[in-house]
Amino acid sequence: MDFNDTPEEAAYRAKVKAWLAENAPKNRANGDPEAAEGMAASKAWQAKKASAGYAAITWPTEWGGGGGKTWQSMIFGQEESKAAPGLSGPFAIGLGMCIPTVMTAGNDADKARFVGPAVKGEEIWCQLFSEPSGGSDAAAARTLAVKTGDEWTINGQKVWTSGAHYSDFGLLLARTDRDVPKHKGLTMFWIDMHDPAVEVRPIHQMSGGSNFNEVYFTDLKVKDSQRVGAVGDGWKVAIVTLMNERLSVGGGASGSNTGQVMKLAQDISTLAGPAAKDAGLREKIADWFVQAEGLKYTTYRTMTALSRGQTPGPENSIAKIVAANVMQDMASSAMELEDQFGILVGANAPLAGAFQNALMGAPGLRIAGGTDEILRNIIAERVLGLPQDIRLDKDVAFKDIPTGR
Amino acid sequence: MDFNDTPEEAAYRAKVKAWLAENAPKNRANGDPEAAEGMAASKAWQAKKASAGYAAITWPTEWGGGGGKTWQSMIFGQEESKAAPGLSGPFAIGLGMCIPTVMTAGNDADKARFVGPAVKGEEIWCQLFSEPSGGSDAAAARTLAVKTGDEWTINGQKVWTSGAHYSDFGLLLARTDRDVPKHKGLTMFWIDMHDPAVEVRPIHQMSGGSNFNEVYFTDLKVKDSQRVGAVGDGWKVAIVTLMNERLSVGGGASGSNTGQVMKLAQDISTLAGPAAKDAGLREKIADWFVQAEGLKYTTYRTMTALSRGQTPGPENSIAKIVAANVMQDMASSAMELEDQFGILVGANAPLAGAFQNALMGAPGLRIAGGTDEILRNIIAERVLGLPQDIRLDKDVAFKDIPTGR
Amino acid sequence: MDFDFSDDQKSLKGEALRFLEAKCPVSVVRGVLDDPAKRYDEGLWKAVGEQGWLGATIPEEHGGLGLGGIDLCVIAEALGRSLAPIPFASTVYFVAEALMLAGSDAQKAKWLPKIAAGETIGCFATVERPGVLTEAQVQASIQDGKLTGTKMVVTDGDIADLAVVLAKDGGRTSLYLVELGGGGVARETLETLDPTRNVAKLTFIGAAAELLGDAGEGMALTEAVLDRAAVYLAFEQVGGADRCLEMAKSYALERYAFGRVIGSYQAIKHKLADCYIKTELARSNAYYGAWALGEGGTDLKIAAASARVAATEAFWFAAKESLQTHGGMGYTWDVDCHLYYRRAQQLGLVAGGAKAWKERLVSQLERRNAA
Amino acid sequence: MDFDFSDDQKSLKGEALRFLEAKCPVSVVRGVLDDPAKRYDEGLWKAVGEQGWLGATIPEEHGGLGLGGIDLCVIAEALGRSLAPIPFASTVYFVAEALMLAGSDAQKAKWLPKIAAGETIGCFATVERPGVLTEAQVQASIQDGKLTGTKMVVTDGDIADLAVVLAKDGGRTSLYLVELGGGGVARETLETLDPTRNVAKLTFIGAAAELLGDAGEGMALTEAVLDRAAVYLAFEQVGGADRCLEMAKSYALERYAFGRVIGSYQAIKHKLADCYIKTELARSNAYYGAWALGEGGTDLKIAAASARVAATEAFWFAAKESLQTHGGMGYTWDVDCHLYYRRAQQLGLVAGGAKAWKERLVSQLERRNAA
Repeated sequence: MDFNDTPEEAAYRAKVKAWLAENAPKNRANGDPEAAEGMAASKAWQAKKASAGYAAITWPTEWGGGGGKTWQSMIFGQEESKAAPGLSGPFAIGLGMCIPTVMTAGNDADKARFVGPAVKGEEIWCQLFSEPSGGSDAAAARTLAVKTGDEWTINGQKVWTSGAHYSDFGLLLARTDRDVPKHKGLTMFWIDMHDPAVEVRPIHQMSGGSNFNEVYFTDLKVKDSQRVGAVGDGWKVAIVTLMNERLSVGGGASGSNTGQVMKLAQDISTLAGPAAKDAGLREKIADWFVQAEGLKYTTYRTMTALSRGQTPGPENSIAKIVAANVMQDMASSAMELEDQFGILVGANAPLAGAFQNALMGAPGLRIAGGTDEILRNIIAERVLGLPQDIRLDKDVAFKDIPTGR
Repeated sequence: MDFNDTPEEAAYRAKVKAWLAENAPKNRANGDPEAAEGMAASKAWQAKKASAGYAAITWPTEWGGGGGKTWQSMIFGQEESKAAPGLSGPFAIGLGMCIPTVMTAGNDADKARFVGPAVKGEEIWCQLFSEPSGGSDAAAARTLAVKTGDEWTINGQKVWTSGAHYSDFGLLLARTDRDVPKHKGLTMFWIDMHDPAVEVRPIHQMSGGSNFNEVYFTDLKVKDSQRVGAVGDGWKVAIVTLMNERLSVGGGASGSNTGQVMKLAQDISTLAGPAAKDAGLREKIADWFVQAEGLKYTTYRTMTALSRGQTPGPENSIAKIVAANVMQDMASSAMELEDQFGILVGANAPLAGAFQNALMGAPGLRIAGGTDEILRNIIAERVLGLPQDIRLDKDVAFKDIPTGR
Repeated sequence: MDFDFSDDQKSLKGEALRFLEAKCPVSVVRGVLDDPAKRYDEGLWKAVGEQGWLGATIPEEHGGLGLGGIDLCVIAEALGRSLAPIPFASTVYFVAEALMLAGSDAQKAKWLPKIAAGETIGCFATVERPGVLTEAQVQASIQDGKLTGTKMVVTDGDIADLAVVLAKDGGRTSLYLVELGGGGVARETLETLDPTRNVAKLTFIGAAAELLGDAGEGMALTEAVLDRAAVYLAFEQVGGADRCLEMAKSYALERYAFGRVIGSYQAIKHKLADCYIKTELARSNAYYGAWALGEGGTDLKIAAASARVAATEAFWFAAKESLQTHGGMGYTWDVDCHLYYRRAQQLGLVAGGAKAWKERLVSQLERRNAA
Repeated sequence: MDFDFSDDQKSLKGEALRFLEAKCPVSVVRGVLDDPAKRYDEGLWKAVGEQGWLGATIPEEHGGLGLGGIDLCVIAEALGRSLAPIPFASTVYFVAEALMLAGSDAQKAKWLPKIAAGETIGCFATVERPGVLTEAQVQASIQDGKLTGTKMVVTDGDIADLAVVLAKDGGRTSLYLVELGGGGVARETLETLDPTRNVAKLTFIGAAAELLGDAGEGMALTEAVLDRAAVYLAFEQVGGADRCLEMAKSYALERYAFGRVIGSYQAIKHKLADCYIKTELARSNAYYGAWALGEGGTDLKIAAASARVAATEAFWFAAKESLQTHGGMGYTWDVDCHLYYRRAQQLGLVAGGAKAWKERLVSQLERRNAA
């Protein structure tokens, strides 16, 4: 065991750091992709990375990638997150999920058309799977695609779509046959997000922000050549997309944030004295710390497996469930410590309202990308090998599955 | 709201206290029903109560009861638990569950034969429902009763039977038809526990004690007149028994035991100073206290409903799940406070090993009479009205239900 | 032994629930949430006043209904359930209680009728710094009968007419009555996690102040007010928790995943069973608190702290897990889960957080054990 | 970055698992449990000695294998999994480590070869009173080079040949080596929750004692030994937790209720998922601890405390919920759940409870942040 780079890793890291020092934008004014200048900065950065082979390090060079190894990609990610944080965000879904799906299941014309511009940051993609009727159950998609001649007509609605409002293309899972069981009647398409038959509406979140969208399709016309994979193979294709999601280990879990609580505690009193000396708080800090650090080291184990060319184990499946719950618990405990001041947000609140923001964000984290409950089920079934829940929606025509409507 | 007795209640309590002061055994040497003298003391006490109308206060006088009200029974129970603790224990299952079942579903001869001696403590009953194959699922009983002429032959095994070794009679749930769905093929019988075809073996518990038994039946012959209720109605009859179990609100939840932890904490240091001043421990004490006291007041709410002649709500369903988990958590936290000494049991351990005993008892409490998981299901279904789990064992002949064997 | 509401109290509860269902649908709550200029719902406030609830425990001689604390608990439960966006707690649980506990005859005669009539809104201004309220924290001071200092996180401070303020005169900490419409008072609205309730910063610069209760008794009186308020707030919290559980239950019965309602999965069933358990424990502790309102002394201190600890836990758990049960919908602005999520924090913090109440509870238990 | 065992270490782990499966089936554990006269399994002890494990980290010059701490971690995980009823921890994690940390050349040369050869069993005798070990608690004292005093809860105290004892000489607290076969030593077996491990009370009345490490360094050395032991024990705990999860999983796959295996119910599925989560967090923290064994300093102190806190929580949760998953069967003597339930407490307390380690962890974090 060694936390340090091997000589080969160290050499690569040095090269990356030098390149970043040279090329990362200085004094970046605004990396917010919601603002025009922020998006422009992101696109410029992505183009620069692509020209240096850093945009898709592990992809073959003929596809615009870097032809490199997974460990190189991880090291670049670590260094990039320090030198140019956030700039790559808008491309993550396209390069992490949609384009790999096109490369696996799409036709040659689509591969030739889409891979290059996506790598260079010229075109942005979003993923259109979730629907209002099936948040946890993407295979329950109802958005209907009906074929007439060489053309499909699509009607329906998607939801929880990140980046739909600035995306150029979308990967859409649609129902093409309601008379077969649910997993068998789906087909995947790519669509043009600028088509007037596509309407994007932001979702107003409880926190006040809008990071997601609803996307409506009204008689959207799509050519049969926009199909990704065979008719009826949509779920198989979707699994490719979702597997790629699971494999995209990010820059690494960030470890614990207990320092912030310790900072708060230094300025606050309990009934018994300074909060920093409160044994109850100290025990909680220890509990949060070992969980957060445990996640960080779990990520290291996964990265080690990738470095060694092994398939990572299932360890990483635990990250979100732990991180989200620690976040919620830490936030409410810190607010409890602030006592009556805990209800304040913004500048008047201790630490500028950091814990209040976390409290409002945590419920989203516990739900997005698989609820706590779905994730526990996944761990129980895929990791521990326990039986699936009893399914009433298998071997039943989709149109006959109970929906309460 | 008033915690004090009404004048009527106060008068009854005074009468009971006077009677108990007069009649309760002084200097009771041994109330342990496992010892001969303890059992003799219990039987003598029960007889005395019966002659004064206190043995079954709410039952009609013609059945040897007191012809009284539920609130009177509760007051007597409270006072008896102080003046003559534990003595009534061996009769609880008979009078609380078995005899009420006989009175509801039995034939006239059985009622005439059994009620009186049970009330007077001359005969002790046990309940023979649970089987090895179905701890949580009593309706899965496999003990088979086969009819020949006017006689049934019973073979099989029961488990987790309290008091089987000192019982005279047992109420037995047996399978009489394996070709109908599980709830429909059961029949109830009473049996003679002294029959040589009945073998009682104590269960060796993880705590070292043996409070329960296995009971084996080998070609046990039972007359058809020993049937309690119709053939095939066994489950309906069992529900009568189990309902009576739920209604038998005892002397009341005892409230919190946090005083013991506070006592321990006075003599122990943590790294930061005296444990009694440790904020982490103090917060835990507060949490345990409000849970335990909450259960006590919940019992008061149930008793109030009974006093007012109402049917109690479902509040009391929460008692065991909370009490057992608080017990386990408090025990392990106290042992953690004792630090290395925590592993000791008996006289060398702090407070004579009280917390270590609790730690070894708590797992049993979390399981016996319905596991935490079964109880949560019951609350969700019966109290909250959520759907039953999906059942694969309904509308299927008992013999075709999957058992893995 | 009689550990339940009386028939009269039950019928008051039914009446309160029906009244608030009609007068305080969630649209009223969202009206305050969505409009930063709206600091409470004036129509609802007026209607509640007309019901006589503002004077529920105020003696009849002062224009109130002269009911007991338990009756007010019944109303509180209904208010908590409906998220009523009005300065009820500040005015009734804090200021009216403070006046009844410590006010002179003249002070009672002057203010209680106005409170009962809905003409005076009150606020309770004690804390100045983050963390638990301690005497050392109090910097607001009296000089020549005038108050100078700053109070933070004053619930309903923007809309109140009358403040009860904790301040020091020389070495003695006392409560004072300050009319906020007079001179020397500046108010600033503070943004909070629960915009359906108003919170302000009050700055006093030589404002006229009148002693409330004995000089030097400020901390003891504050604690006595907090004890009573904690019981009423616990009923609001239980009412809120009940509603969260109901919302989760209905959603779980109508939302399908994998071909069946999500309420048929044990993950949801057992989550809601836990929610029920916590709420029942809170309710039972709150009942004990209601009973203890009439007893006072150590009983009330222990009962108030128990009620607050259990109810804060129950409402928070119900709010966050009801939201979780709603999945993605629960995280949207348009679904009501976040209103309860916000209010659970508001109620859990407004009279001080549960952590401090746990310490108070154990201190009282020690005192009782030693006695 | 290389955060996993090496291939050599993995093969050592496989070897250790196979060895213990063969030599330490549960019947060996129950042999000690059921026979009060049996204080450890001598056959297993001998076999483990023959494997060379007792000298895993002892330098080759002293008859050991000269492996690193990480290798010993791998062995510890296998031992924890098998509940090995032998004085391995006392002898190897505590006494051998204390000798290697603080022993003189002569002391090392005398004792390490005997430990490596399985000829000497060690025990670590520090505490005298309930609660966390503090310097003030130490009453055992040295006069004229002789030790007098009583040490409680000495794991393997009945069977050890050599004790490392914490005692005071005048104002200075130091560690001492005491040969238990010599005069002035009385031993009394103490009953514990986990009868598969021996625990004794040691009374010294003028026993010969030899200073181990510098005089006055007793508390610091004890902490240094505990830090290293905590890492090894964490691996035992992770091994135990793994086994509990496996047992629960198998039972859940074979036990039927209501016509299907109980492992198909979410109550069980999610309980075991939580068990998996805690165990993985513990494993990752333990890995960090293993790495830090080679680093020492603040890194080791933080890593050791983290490993101990996470592993104690994981094993306790796994033990109690695996038992719960087994239902009534789990509560019987004949099913093995209670062996793990007992051992989880034994391992969780033997180097001090998690509560104290949490305090040590946060103190170290404060120190690191201040630096």
